[in-house]
Amino acid sequence: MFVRHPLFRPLAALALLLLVDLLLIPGFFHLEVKDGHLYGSLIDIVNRAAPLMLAALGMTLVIATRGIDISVGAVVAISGTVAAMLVGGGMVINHGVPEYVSRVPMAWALAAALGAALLCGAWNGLLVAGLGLQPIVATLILMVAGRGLAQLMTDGQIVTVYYQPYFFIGGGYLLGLPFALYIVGAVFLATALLMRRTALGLFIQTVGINPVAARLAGVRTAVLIFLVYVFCSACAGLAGLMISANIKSADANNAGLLLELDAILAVTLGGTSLGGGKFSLVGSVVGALIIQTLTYTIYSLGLAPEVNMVVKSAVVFLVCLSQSAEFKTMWGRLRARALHSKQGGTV
Amino acid sequence: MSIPAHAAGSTPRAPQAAPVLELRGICKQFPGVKALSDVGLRLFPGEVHTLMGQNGAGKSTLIKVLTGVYTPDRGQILLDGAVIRPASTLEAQRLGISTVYQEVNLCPNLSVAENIFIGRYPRRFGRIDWQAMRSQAAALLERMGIRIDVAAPLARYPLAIQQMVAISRALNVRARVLILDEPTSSLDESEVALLFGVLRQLRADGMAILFVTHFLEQTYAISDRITVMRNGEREGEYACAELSRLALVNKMVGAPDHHGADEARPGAELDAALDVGLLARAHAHAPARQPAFLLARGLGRKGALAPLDLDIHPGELLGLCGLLGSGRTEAARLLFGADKADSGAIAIDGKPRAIASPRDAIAAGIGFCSEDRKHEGAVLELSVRENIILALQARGGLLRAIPMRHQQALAEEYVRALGIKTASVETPIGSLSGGNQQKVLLARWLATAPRMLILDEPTRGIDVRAKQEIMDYVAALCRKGMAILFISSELSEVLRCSDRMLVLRDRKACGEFARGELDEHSVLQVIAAGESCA
Amino acid sequence: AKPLVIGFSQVGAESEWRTANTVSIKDAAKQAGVTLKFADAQQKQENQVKAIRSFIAQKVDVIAFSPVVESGWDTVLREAKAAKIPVVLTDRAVNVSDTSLYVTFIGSDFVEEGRRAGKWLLERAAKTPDANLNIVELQGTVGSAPAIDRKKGFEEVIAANPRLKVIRSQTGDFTRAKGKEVMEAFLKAEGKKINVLYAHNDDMAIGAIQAIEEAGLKPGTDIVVISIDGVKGAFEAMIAGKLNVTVECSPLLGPQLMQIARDVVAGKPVPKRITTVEGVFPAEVAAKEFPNRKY
Amino acid sequence: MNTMRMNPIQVRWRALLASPYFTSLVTVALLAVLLAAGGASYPGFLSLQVLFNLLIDNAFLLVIAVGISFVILSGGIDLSVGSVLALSTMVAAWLLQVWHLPPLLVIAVVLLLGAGFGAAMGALIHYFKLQPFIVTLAGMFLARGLCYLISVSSITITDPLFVAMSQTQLAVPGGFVSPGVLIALLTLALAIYMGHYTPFGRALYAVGGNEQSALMMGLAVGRSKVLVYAFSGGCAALGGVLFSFYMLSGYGLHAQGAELDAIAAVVIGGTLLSGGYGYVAGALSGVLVLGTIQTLIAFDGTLSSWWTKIVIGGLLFVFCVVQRLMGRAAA
Ligand SMILES: Nc1ncnc2c1ncn2[C@@H]1O[C@H](COP(=O)(O)OP(=O)(O)OP(=O)(O)O)[C@@H](O)[C@H]1O
Ligand SMILES: Nc1ncnc2c1ncn2[C@@H]1O[C@H](COP(=O)(O)OP(=O)(O)OP(=O)(O)O)[C@@H](O)[C@H]1O
Ligand SMILES: [Mg+2]
Ligand SMILES: [Mg+2]
Repeated sequence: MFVRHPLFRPLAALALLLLVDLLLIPGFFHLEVKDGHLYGSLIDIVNRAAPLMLAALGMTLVIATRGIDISVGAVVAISGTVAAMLVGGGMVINHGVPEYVSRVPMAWALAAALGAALLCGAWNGLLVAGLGLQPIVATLILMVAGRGLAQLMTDGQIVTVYYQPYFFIGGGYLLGLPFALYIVGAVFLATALLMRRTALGLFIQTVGINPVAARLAGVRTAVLIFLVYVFCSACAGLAGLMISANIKSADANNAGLLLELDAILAVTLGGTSLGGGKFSLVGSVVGALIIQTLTYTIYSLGLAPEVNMVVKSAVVFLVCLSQSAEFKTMWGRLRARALHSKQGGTV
Repeated sequence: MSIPAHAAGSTPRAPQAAPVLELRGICKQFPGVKALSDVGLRLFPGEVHTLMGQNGAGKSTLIKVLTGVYTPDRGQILLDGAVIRPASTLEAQRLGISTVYQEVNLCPNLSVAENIFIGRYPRRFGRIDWQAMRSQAAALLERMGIRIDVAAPLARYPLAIQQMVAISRALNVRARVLILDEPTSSLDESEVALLFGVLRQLRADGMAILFVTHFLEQTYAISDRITVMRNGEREGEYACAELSRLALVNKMVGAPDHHGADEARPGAELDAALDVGLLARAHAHAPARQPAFLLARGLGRKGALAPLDLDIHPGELLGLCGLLGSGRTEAARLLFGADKADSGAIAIDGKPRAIASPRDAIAAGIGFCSEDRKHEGAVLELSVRENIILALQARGGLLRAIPMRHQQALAEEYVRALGIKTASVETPIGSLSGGNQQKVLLARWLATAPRMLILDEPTRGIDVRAKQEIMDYVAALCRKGMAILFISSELSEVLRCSDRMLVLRDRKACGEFARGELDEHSVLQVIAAGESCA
Repeated sequence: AKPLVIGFSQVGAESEWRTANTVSIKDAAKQAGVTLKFADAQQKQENQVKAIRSFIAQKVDVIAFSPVVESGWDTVLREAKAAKIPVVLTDRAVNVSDTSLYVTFIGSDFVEEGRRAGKWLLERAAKTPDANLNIVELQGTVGSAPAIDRKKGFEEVIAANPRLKVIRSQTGDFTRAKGKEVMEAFLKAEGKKINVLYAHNDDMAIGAIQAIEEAGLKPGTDIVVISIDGVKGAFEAMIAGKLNVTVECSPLLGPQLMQIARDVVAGKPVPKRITTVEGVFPAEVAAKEFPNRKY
Repeated sequence: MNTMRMNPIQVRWRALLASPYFTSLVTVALLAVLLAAGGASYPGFLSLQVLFNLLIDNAFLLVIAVGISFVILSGGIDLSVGSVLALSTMVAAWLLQVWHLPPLLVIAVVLLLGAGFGAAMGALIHYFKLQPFIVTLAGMFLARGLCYLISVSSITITDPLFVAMSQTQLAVPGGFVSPGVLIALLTLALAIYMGHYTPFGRALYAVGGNEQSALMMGLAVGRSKVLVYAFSGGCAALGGVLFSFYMLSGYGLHAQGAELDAIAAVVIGGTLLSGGYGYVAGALSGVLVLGTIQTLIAFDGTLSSWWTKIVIGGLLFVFCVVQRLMGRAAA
């Protein structure tokens, strides 16, 4: 029964990966308290995975409606840039002593950044739900232009932030755990509750599985699709804040580059089909953790950078195969045949 | 006279030749459901063999096992006495088994002609000969009485046409065994007659035909022998001529065969026993006519429906009559806002009201059960419960989710009321039998307690017994004040049930008749002549 | 006279360095009264080829570009030559069978940059003659010319001292975020064993410095940090004592490019290789240099 | 009925509007508008050679877009094409420069490798019911990774045949094209034939329209799916060969993001990403649209990097919206 659960396989894959780490990387599970917070590889992994988890949460709902959003990376760049520029400040050297100043109150800056992300989402939503463009082209437009906009704001420079409280979002600790984790947790809980307690989950699935039936049953398909893109961008915006706060700067050129691919990968690894319909938020979070654990493992193993990609792809293939019921039956049949022939041999 | 299955071979009426196709001891288990247990079936060359049984009895599953869609858990399939194990429909086709499945399985994006010919195109210089394909397709359809543009994509045509295309496709194969799973569920009598003509000819050529239907008339019109299934088991195999209708129904539902063997054959008596009486009773005390619930004036859409006037009153059952493609479905869709009307106006309760989308219609208290359950109704991966509450929830809005306990209670209530055969209300609707899916969709609209319900072929694929119960249920609702617009390809059903009838012809209204004004014959005359065209 | 028209195909805008390079060229063109046709290749060689073809079609006077990749330029440069348009390379070299296809190459030498970084480390190591120094390296994008060359030059030089050992080398894609992420993993895996960090650019170094601080170590003291480029952020880090040295790789090629273009059009002979004047800036001079930095 | 009362021109016009290729026609018309706008704004833009350059520079993209078209028509996706292209250039360069194999053999090997790579992914997708997106994404990592295993830096190709293919200019009225253009156009023609006149091509449409139905109709769904990925892999490899003609080098960083360009081209060309609807020929118009946008920007020559991106996005937006609105007006 337990093995049948859709989350069993992603979780098993994650466990397997961690087992490999346990065997190959000394001290991988070592945790210590440093400066009043936990410190160790596992903490790094969840910390780095936080933006990806957020992006994957947003992407899950988009995919559930049979859509796709490839502008996530650009939105990350935009929101990080807006926040960093507004919080920003510069370093002034007064008699050889560096001094840091913030430009506008941080709350404003954060609100502006999230506002920009919401605008991006609304734009995507309008193109997909309003005009009926195919999601991939609709979001391609923002993917290309969005990063350009972010670069335009910064003139292509990396905006360094000097304002300490801002760093808390991406690098701070609360009760010994990374603050980013609390943000992800809050978004996850809010989303999960919304899906459970309101009809949103039901409607999203319906729209993903059979949009015609949904419309005839009186579901507001267009509004729903619009909202889903807005939500996805909002998640990406939050992720952008985290990323820029973590590196204490906004890098419009590189922030969130290809994050959309990782997010989609996380969603699919979590067991949600790109064909829309049934989705699993927990699955996507687990998928994101799988990806980050894998990346971290590659770094920790000391592999040459040339083989990174080969290893990564091999693991993705293996994880997928381990999730395939067909593979299991085929494997079982092969083993049965091997056993059979062995017995045949002894007779 | 019923013949025990095992003895069937020894009766004089059994064909002398060996069976082309034989199934022995077939078992098939789905998670939580034993769909088939130890089922046998024999199919002889040159016969039409009808498979009958209630919704969920296992007919479609048996056919899918037979044609390689499912692999049986146990049992054997023999073709010409040799065991076969088709692993796919492709293989079954190669073995000479051609099939029309219950749900129309065609590709909506391809043209009609291509849907008929895909997989066995006419070729010329090694390439597909589109010209030849189109003309051959047109000729094939013509034989079934259908004249349409075969180069247009299939999606453009209504379900009934799609069903005809699916049948044409199956007929086009050089096969020895032809299997038709409820091919007639949305066809009109004239189409059915044409189809039967073709089937008879094929039978004369020695083809073995396995046929599934819920229409007793059709069963008796064409079949040589009948196999009755009940609850995944074979109840028995009978020669058609020796089984009375009532006995057949009793065997399907598992009632004792107390009427005995000397039951008179004519259908009228059965009709009386089955439904007319009940319905007639339902309408005997029809309440006094109230002011119209919905008034439509000049409602039309270019290319789909000429401007139509229509009014419907609370407590009234209005039937829409017409031939295939006469515009009934279009009229229903316009009323419901599923398509946008480009002329005309609608008033609800005497006040003008814009209905531009299904949401508007639902808000105005209208429900619409579409004829195409696969594409416009069922949300296959979702559970029976979710499918039932969908429209109700959509009307309630996003935030006010119906409490889970209430949802379950509601779903269970309808499962009981409509006799939906399902393992639980949490089963995905996709794993229900066709007829049971249809009941779930009906439940979806009943659950919204609409003031007016549009039923487009609501009993499509529903077995005789359940059909009676459902129509009863609907009639009862109607009596309580619901307005009902009823569309069915079974003319007799419409005639029997409706208080008033609107006849459509060529996408135009051509007459309105009160109950009792018309009989089957005169309706056909109206449709054919179109004299009283408005 | 008609103003000189130069078509310039830039790699993209992937880093601050690159942006400074673009700005320098645009400003210089404006000052020199040259009409500049600028095209951004978004990091794709095929886009650069397209841009060069369009420059040929527009009959510009000089074509200049910073090649994304070294190889694969023969055909399009031949077309330029056939159209009698001189070609000037900036920043990165190309690998063509016939060197007459371009007039000159202005730019830094990545291998040399790597060597300089190595030399600085050698000198530093000389101060503590018997200590073993464990180095971790943050490489640029796998396969990119700066990554390959900076690694090569560095390794070449430090081979002279057997006590210098690269214990980990991983790509940080030239970005802060990746630099930080990879450094975090290095720190967990190697811990206090790390003595030196060599980053192929300043951005990765800045990211890594944050990781070092978060691990409770002092960048610049506990771990010596060496990087390349010399962008403003690096100078800030040096002033704060977190970065030990940055090897300059100057993006300010604009004025030189304009001069060369004029010379070429005027028919004056120009050297085949013009190396930009670049320095090595250790932390000690950072505060003094900072006000002079343009990028 | 209604049509009776319309005059013949109206009838023909309505037939055109209703015809399934109307969207494609819109695309072509918009492309013409785009070119005309360029011609009006920039001197030298409308020379024939500029148009030929569009083909020369995008030949490889056209080939991979053709391959991906089929995959998308069948309801799948192939993200690995850019990487397979890069891998093909790498393998070709390596075999030529390090192993000194004859060039024709090298080309054959590369094409087979590409097709094999695609077929393997197709088999995973079909037999193990894996999602095409994940499988081909992993394939994308794998192919790129393999490039670096061969060599981290680029390998210059000096083989005479490749050099000749690179530098030959086939004269056509108004300018010249490269042999790569001919190969790409031939591939396109072959693909159009396949898509329209062969059972394989039609089976792909059926699978894309409704895989379940295609299976029930007795089509060889599994074989078609494996073959279509093999075809796409083969096209990617051919794209790689063209790319190595074009660049005369093998490199792991070649054609980064080309898969997205190809998918965008196919979708802009009117093919539905969900499968079943569209034409292979749309790939050409899509590629030309993207190429024209880039050429416009190169001719403008004043845009900074970010404005380049913004303008590309803006032009894409205008193009797609106009295409969509006109298409919708017809429906
Ligand atoms: N794919 C499936 N998964 C699980 N259960 C199934 C599946 N297909 C059919 N069943 C179950 O098997 C039983 C038999 O279904 P089947 O479709 O054969 O009925 P049927 O006789 O064709 O009914 P109908 O007249 O309504 O078409 C039903 O209880 C149904 O719920
Ligand atoms: N016998 C026929 N010959 C040609 N076209 C037909 C025929 N029957 C239906 N059509 C097509 O069907 C379409 C109209 O279908 P519509 O949905 O209005 O029919 P309907 O009256 O609801 O009948 P049903 O729902 O039983 O199919 C028209 O577009 C027409 O092309
Ligand atoms: Mg059935
Ligand atoms: Mg109808």
